[in-house]
Amino acid sequence: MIAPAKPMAELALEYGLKSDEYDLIVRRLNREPNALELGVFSVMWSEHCSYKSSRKHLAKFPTQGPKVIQGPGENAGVVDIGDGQACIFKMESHNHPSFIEPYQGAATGVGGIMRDVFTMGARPIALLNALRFGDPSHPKTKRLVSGVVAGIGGYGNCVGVPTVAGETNFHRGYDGNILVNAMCVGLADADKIFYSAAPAPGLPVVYFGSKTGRDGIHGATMASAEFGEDSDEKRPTVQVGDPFAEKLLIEATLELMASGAVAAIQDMGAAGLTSSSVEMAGKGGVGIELDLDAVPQREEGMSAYEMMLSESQERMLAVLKPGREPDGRRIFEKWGLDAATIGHTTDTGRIVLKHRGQVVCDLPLAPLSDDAPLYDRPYVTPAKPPRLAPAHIPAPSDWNAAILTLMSCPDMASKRWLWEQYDRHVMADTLADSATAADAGVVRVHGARKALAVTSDCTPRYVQADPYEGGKQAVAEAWRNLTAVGAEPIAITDNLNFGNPERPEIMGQIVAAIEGMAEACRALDFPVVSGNVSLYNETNGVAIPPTPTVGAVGLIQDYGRRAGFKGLKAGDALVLIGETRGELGASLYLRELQGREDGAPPPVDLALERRTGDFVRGLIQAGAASVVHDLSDGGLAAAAAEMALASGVGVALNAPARDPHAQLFGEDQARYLIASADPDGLIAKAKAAGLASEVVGVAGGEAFLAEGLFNIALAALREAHEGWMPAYMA
Amino acid sequence: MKAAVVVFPGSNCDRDCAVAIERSTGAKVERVWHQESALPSGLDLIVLPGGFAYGDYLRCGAMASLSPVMRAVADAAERGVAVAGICNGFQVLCEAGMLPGALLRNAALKYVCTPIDLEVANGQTRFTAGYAGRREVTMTIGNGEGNFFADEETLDRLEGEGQVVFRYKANPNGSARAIAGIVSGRGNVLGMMPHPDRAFEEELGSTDGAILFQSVLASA
Amino acid sequence: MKAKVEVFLKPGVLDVQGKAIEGALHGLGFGAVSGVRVGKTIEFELDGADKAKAENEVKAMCDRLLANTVIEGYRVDVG
Amino acid sequence: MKAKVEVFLKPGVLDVQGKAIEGALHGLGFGAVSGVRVGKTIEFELDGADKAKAENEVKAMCDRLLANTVIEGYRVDVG
Ligand SMILES: Nc1ncnc2c1ncn2[C@@H]1O[C@H](COP(=O)(O)OP(=O)(O)O)[C@@H](O)[C@H]1O
Ligand SMILES: [Mg+2]
Repeated sequence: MIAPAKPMAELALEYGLKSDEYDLIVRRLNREPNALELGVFSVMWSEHCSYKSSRKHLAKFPTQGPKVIQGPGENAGVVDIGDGQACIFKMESHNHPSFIEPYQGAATGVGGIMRDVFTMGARPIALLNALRFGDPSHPKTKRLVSGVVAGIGGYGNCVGVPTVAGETNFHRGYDGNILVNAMCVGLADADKIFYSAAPAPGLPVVYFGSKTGRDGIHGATMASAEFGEDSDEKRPTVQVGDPFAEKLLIEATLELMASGAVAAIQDMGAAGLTSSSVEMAGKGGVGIELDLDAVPQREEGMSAYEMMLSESQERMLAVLKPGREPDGRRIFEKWGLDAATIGHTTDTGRIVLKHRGQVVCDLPLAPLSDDAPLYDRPYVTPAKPPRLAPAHIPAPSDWNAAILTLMSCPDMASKRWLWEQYDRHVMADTLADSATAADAGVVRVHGARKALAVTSDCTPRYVQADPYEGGKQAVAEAWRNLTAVGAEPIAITDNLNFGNPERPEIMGQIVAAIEGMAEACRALDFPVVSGNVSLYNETNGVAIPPTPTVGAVGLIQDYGRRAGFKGLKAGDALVLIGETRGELGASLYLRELQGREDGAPPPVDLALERRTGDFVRGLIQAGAASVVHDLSDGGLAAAAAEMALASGVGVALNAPARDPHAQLFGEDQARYLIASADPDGLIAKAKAAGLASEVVGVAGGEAFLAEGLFNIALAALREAHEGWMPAYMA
Repeated sequence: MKAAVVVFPGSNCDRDCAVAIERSTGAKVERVWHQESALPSGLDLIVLPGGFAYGDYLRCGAMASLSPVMRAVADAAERGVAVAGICNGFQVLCEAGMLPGALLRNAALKYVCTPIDLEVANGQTRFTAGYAGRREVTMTIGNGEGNFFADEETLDRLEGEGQVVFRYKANPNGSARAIAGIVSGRGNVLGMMPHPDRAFEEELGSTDGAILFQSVLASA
Repeated sequence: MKAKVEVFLKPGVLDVQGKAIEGALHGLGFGAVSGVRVGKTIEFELDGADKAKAENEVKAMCDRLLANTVIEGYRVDVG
Repeated sequence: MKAKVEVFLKPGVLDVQGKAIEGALHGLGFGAVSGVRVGKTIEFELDGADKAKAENEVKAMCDRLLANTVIEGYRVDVG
């Protein structure tokens, strides 16, 4: 228990503010803040809301482009997809909550990212998730996997948005800090996009959704005697998601928007009512006054502090146009949502909160956002690891075993066990999902011939080895995966997951990864339109592998012209487009078969990447290729094996004359494998485009083989690839 | 031809059902909010769609089965109008007592979403006549509580009277006697866990759902 | 008044959750466990003072909503 | 011996089911109902005769499997 007379400066530290940050607050206000005001500052100036460690470097991302309608800074990014339609998307992390309570943590992560998207007027049409767990043998891993997956499915399935793609890695580097990154993609009319800036003073501020409880208020801030009569009753509680409420909230929000009543709208995400009200008023250049007694409350006796910092889920804040409150009431009643007018906008440029008849907070808005600390944290540029020559890496002694080991290792094994728990088909527009054998998920734009391709990518072992190249590679792989299904890549969202930025070596990873990503985005005309930063992912001073997840969206003009990697037919030649030097540094082969994680990751030649991708996409769009797979983890051998398994036909790869292990397992970038009945024609086209290409194998039979190296019955390969995860989770 | 799709709070396949019926039959489809006490007149088909009505809280379909509109649905069924409950809709029909049995948690305790082969156990119903003697169709399922249960006597009766309409080729959820879909004694109320509303175009992997909607409206 | 309703699966109905929990308990080394059955409790406040009337009301709630008597039985406790 | 475990959400944790059930009961005309909370009961047979030992064992089962102690509490009854 802390004495009520506790100095504010001391409380500030407990709230996570630094003492110079506190001094700044006092200078700006010309007085000491009260405890509630301090809480508001601590939230708005937190890493999560202010991006104080990363903001300087995030500015390096290209965020403009002919198709960008709204870049970073709003709830989600918005891009033009033609015909007066827009695609709205964003990715967000729920790492820490998922580690504490995997089901609810993951579920509320999905719920939160959906709200960011429908807040802008979009109907969510696809979900993705990028998951990183600890080593499978770690005692916590299995329970975390099963909880996270059930939570993602439990929420998305109920709301009725298909989960169509994702990625799942396991590495001991995530033992103490798993990553749960969820992405939502939505569809809206380009002229009906909603923003959060309150446009004028004198407008009603309406709260709707679920009631406010004491969910998710930061533990450290709860011990203070100033707030509580009975501290035990007021312990912070884990946020629980209510997907049923979310479904009603989506329908009610979209209906409210369609009614023309909405002037501005914002979901209540992290730091709920505080950040939503501050942002709506701050961005609009107005003021806001709220009467907290009007807030729908789930529990008795909630303090102003609790209401302002509660992270109860499924809540929205809207500024309505004059006289439109009855529209709101009608709609909220229809959908059975709690709702109340809790205040109005003002012309004061201040946020004023009233509770039980008293003004409990009166702050100028400007310092809350404009004066948020901006750090130029010291960093050390990571050293570049050496390139590894094939000759310095042993070839497998038993090739059959090597292939089986690789195809059944946790990162490579089929994730059917998890994605079968996701409804991938609801909305009846899914053309490609996790089960389809395609490099990206594909969902139709409802009622049209066009479709959106979506993917999420990052190869943490590359980023760990060389954050700059790894950052480049994450963007390039996302671009490549969209291309491989025949989509025109449009833009990305990102989720930068790192350790403690106050450590110069971690800050060095952040800076280098951002710079690498930015370079790739520029070279590929692939702007960043939204994103999220998750720092301090470390336990006992050991940080996670740096993991800048890239979520990307592309457009397919005619879904009749698209590709997947199923459909290989006996007699088809496998043509490899791109150059293979045999890059084994930081490769899956090196880690899984040699137990090493050293070396430089494969460099990405962005100009070559672009030329190669444009060529492949052109083939697909012209109807000249429909069975296409990009090469990534595990190189040519893995890609060919996946094509064989998906198609149910064997593949005989040519045994390379030199360094077969480097040729077959090397992870050189900018490569695609295409099935062709006319390989000579295809190779001639590639040559004309100035690209390397060669026939690397032929489809047929019932085995995956390379003469003199390995020969594995397809059934055995399938058993290895499909078997790992169910056996592990059993 | 005219069809209605009931919308409960938490339904999430109502649009899918409406689109599937429109595209496969050209019928006009109205969506009816669960609070309505009357249905549009002249209906040939009423669909209770999939989803998570009331969040599937308490028991799947329990709260939805008490919605005002369900009285009108039961009356229409009495008059012989075709009623199809798909997935969550099947659960609602069982909870409403319009079909026998109940749907329990899947045996593996997990939600499962997968394409699945079905045996057409009775091709003579107004829902399956369009399969014209085909014994096997493909659709997808997506459910966490699709494990059909009824006591032995009821199961014997269902089988004896030809009320079992669809059976799983490979039982995905532990359903008694691999039952995937049943009809009422009069044959005009269908409940099924697989989704015909996700199988109405080649791009979706199957058109067997379209045939189901076509045959029920052809019989009208 | 406080009301408490316990809902449980009827004896003939396979309790898949109970079975799974039993398996998991055995897996954790709790081998002495058998016959696991999982049920639900629904607790709430009820206005009014007449206990007998309240009990009837809660029973009506069970029959109409809280239990599915095809597969479930229930016990009511009001007080 | 018979063991009975009751698992319930800790106070303050949102009970999504309770909220929906309460709404449905009101809709059915049971307006006198408030504060609906839903819990789970797990009942089973336990070999052995030492009651105190059994109680400890069941508590261990709760902590390890039957309850999610981040959001749930439990009561154990052995006899
Ligand atoms: N967490 C997940 N959720 C949904 N789908 C997943 C998840 N993890 C993996 N998948 C699916 O498994 C397949 C293989 O994933 P991955 O190897 O990461 O693909 P790629 O190499 O093309 O990026 C993809 O279809 C992907 O969408
Ligand atoms: Mg790929």
